[in-house]
Amino acid sequence: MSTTISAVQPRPGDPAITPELVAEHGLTPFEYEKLLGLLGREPTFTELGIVSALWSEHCSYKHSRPVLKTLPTEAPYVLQGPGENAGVISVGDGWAVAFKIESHNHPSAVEPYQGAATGVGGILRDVFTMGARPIAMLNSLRFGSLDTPRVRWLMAGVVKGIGDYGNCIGVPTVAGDVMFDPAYEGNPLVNAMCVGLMREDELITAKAEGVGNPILVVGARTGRDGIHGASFASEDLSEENEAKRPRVQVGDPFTEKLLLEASLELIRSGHIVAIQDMGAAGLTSSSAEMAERGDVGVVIDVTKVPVREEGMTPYEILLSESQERMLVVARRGHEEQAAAILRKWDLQAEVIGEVIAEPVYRVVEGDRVVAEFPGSRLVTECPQYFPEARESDVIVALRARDPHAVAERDEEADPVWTLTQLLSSPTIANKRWIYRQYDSQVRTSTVVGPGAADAAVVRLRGTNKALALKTDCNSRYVYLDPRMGGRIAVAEAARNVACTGGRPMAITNCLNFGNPKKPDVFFQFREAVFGMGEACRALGTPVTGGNVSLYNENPLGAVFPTPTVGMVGLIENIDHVTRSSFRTAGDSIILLGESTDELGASEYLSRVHNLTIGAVPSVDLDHEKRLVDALLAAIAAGVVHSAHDTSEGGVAVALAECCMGDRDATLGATVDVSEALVSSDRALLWGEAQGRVLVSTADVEGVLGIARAHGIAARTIGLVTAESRLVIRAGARTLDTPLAPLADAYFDAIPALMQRAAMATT
Amino acid sequence: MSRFRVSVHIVPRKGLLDPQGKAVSDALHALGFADVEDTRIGRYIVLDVKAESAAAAELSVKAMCDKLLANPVTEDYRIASTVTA
Amino acid sequence: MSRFRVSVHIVPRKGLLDPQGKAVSDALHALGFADVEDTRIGRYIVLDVKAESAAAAELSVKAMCDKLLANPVTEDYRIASTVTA
Amino acid sequence: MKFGIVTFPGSNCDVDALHAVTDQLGQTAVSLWHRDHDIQGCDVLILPGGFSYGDALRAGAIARFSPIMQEVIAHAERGAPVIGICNGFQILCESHLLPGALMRNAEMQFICDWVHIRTEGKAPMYLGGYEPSQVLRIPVAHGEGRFAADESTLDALEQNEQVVFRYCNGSGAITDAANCNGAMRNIAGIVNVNRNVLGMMPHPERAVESLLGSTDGLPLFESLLAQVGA
Ligand SMILES: Nc1ncnc2c1ncn2[C@@H]1O[C@H](COP(=O)(O)OP(=O)(O)O)[C@@H](O)[C@H]1O
Ligand SMILES: [Mg+2]
Repeated sequence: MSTTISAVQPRPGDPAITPELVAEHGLTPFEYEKLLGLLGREPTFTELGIVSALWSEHCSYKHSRPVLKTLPTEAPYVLQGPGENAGVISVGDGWAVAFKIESHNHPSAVEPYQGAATGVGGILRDVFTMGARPIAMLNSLRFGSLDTPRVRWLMAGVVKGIGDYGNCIGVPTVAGDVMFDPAYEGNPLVNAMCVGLMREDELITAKAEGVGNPILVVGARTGRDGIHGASFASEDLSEENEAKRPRVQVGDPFTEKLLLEASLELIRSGHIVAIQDMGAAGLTSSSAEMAERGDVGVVIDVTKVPVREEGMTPYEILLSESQERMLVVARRGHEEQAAAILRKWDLQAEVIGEVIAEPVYRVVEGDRVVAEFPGSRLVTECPQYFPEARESDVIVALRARDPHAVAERDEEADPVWTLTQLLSSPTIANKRWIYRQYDSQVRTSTVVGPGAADAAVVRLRGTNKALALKTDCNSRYVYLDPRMGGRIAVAEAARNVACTGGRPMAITNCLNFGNPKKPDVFFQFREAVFGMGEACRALGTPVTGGNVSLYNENPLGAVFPTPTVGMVGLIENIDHVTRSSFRTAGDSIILLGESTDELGASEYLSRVHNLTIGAVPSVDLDHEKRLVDALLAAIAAGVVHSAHDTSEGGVAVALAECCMGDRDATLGATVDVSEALVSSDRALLWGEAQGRVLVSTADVEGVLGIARAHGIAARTIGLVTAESRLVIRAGARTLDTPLAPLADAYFDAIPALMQRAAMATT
Repeated sequence: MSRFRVSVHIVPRKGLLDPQGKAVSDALHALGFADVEDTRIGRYIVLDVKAESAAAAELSVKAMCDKLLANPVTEDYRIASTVTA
Repeated sequence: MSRFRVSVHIVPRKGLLDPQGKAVSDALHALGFADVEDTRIGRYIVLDVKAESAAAAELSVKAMCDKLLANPVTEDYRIASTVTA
Repeated sequence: MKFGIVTFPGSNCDVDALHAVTDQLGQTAVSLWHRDHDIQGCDVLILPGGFSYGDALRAGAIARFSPIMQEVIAHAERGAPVIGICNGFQILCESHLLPGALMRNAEMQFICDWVHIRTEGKAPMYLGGYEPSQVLRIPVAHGEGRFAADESTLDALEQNEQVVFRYCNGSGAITDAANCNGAMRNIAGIVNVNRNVLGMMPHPERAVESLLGSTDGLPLFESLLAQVGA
């Protein structure tokens, strides 16, 4: 490639760089000064676009990085920590697992179907560009109340979008979590996680290397998709222009499937040195990040990029977010071999630039240099902010309210009524309406799919091992107490994984918050991350990567702070896989951990009293660690028939769930959950005290002995019965009901609400 | 009130990727239809509506398109014909 | 050779269950469009074709329909319009 | 016995089928690329599930024209076994190797679930290992699986005992409630007149290991081994 160096010049037709234009690009005067200092001159329009993308929150983490740096990232088995497309851990026998979670909240709020679909597409690419074959997907969703037609439309579209994309590409969607609260009314959250498998020696990183190596763009053509709205400020928004610029990207899972197969083949072939997904800010961020990681210069000629439409400017080509594209650095002289692999998969590849020795990031349009930045500082020089953090008085006051002072409703005289309310709360109710639309079995390795256990289990073919996977975050806790909520998100995910027999190994996180420039939001962010860090250290689960999504708010307020945890656990022996529902009549039911008088922040208060108040249950991280160890020891000893942790809805809901593995629940339970030191019957039934797991067993002594050895309180609370009936004694109260009406409430709640959803017509 | 048959064309918005159209174009080429230069795939909806007049029927169908039938973010629609049914 | 834009309607054969049409009818009723009596949903395909004449373009599109675009077991097709593009 | 599993662009159950016949049945299998013209001496051809060509237009519509399909058709015409599962069934119908068509599920949603199907009809090559009217528990995963054909075709299929699987409830009753996708006459799988070409929407290759929840798909492949010879 000819690299005749000329001075950077504005293109004819470029708008003049005015303070307004700078502001429309989201740069503060301070940031603009910094840019002038970096360049030593005024930027061109193209350069302004590049910097606005790279210094955006999404790409630069400018408000979050200092806080994120406090998270633990290391363990002997971590092969790749944060900073790459995905984290990677070793699972032994030469196998490694790559995984990452990412948000697509804002696009999904505008166009739920395509927004969610392209979110899945993006996270898949992050994983297979590490050299790993995607083997499982998870999704974490937050919506407003399903009583609202718009929310039903959003959920229908999001679920269909996730399903259609994952189903088509042939990666099973095996688990997830979903919660409903009016706090998400205007801002749904759509987080998708992908898990991939590879041989350790197949790991490849997105690091541009080797002066003279060609840079290729591979996959779909570049269109005007998703280009930053601000950039069009200089043109008037005639109807013609409006049509030119779709604000949403359309996903094409078929092309992605070809890209997946071709990428893995390319990586194995040895003809390439690096590969990276073109995600947010497309060509710009992928090329700048690759250059920065490799500490080399790059030159790119935008005229070589295959485009979908005529007359695209360098600015548009650089910032387009068209989907299903990759940037590849090939080995010099191997271009033809690389191209042959791509041709086999009907994919287009074009050499658009090369790695150069000179430390610059240069974009040319034929002979003309349209953008040039010195060194790799473009990415690293981004300003960092340490915003003010102050807790909101409103939340302090909510937390201080005493839940026990909330008067009972008359109907609560019968605890069956309350239990039915909770089981039909969409946050607790069975999620089959969602996961039935996901192919959870393709690849024939899903040992435990959605709904059957606290986490999904995916076997590692050719070994005796399996992965346990789950996403989690009770954001009501995080709202009322971000530090505690952050800890619990990790602890609950670990518990879920351990309940299936998996040792918690590492997490990826997706931090969904409001506007960080608001002190109360930044307080939530900082405290939640600190809480997660504490829990990760205590449980020995480092953070290998993640994603930050800020500004999830509208004029009515921010979403609940939602630091979603994606946990990966390792099941050493496939025989240890444990499910949540009761298995055998006559088994004893043991409660591991202790109940408390805590009732604050509960689903009970929210569902029955419409209140989000009270102290969040406290979590003892040392106890959580011992609980996980005890559970794993008991499972390995073969004495555990089922395990299910108590979470939203407390012990009563957890017991009901253990009885309702499927619709025609046949096994019941008779238990007494009273505890000497707990005075509130409500807390006994519905309280969400942490660190508790319900285990069923035929070997009571076996389980109790192991619990004792780990310093975990354990008590036999009752029996699994052959009668399809649930009887719970809690202090002065007795709940006694046949299971059938509970099953109706639990299984029909979401379908009944969604029946009213407008049908997606595509 | 009379009965009108209103038909609507709904097509992916210009500039948006149309993966289906692309796959079909490629397939047509592979089948030897070399002269096909572009294929776009949309939906064709025929509604039978009771209304006072053809104009009223069209107005009502337009409202349906805005509310449900067409996706305002990704699709354009056009009423193709209205006849008494 | 000129360029023609040929558009085609492909509709589910009469008598076959059309769940999509029914679902849309139901949704329209739920939205308050009580006057909708029937909804049928098909495909609308627009092809840009190079050909000697409009008639030749149509002939070629008919061949495409027979071969690929319509399923003879479940669908009927009709050329809706042909214009120079 | 040698199995050939055809991979079209967008196929995604090809590897599952491969594992089923190699790991679980101990047979040899090769994967056949859709552009190939050589079926490498395979005895049985499987068109696997997935989304060939992204299901553009109609599921299976474009895959039908892949070069390998000429060989598949020739293989079928020789009376040799051809199995289409899910997307493979859709391709076989589009190719007219089997009658009928597979339309959008009545519920309009993709369905991934465990269902029950009941064996019937006459197809010793595939049903030899089952009892008559045996009820199988087996997964489905499709968005366009509603079998449809005109009445006379349906009547002929039944008279000729070409319907081999129907959706049923756990006790084997053919009910509307058990008809997961709204298929005409609850049809889940059929064979051609010569009974060597099988198409079915449920996934037998996902039901060959108790670890994954069912082995009810195994006898289908075992029947083949017994009938066609190992
Ligand atoms: N969005 C979703 N996608 C797939 N599976 C889901 C989704 N939401 C929930 N599930 C599944 O439903 C079951 C119950 O989930 P959840 O209510 O989060 O459990 P818990 O309260 O024990 O954490 C799990 O198996 C989970 O994987
Ligand atoms: Mg749980």
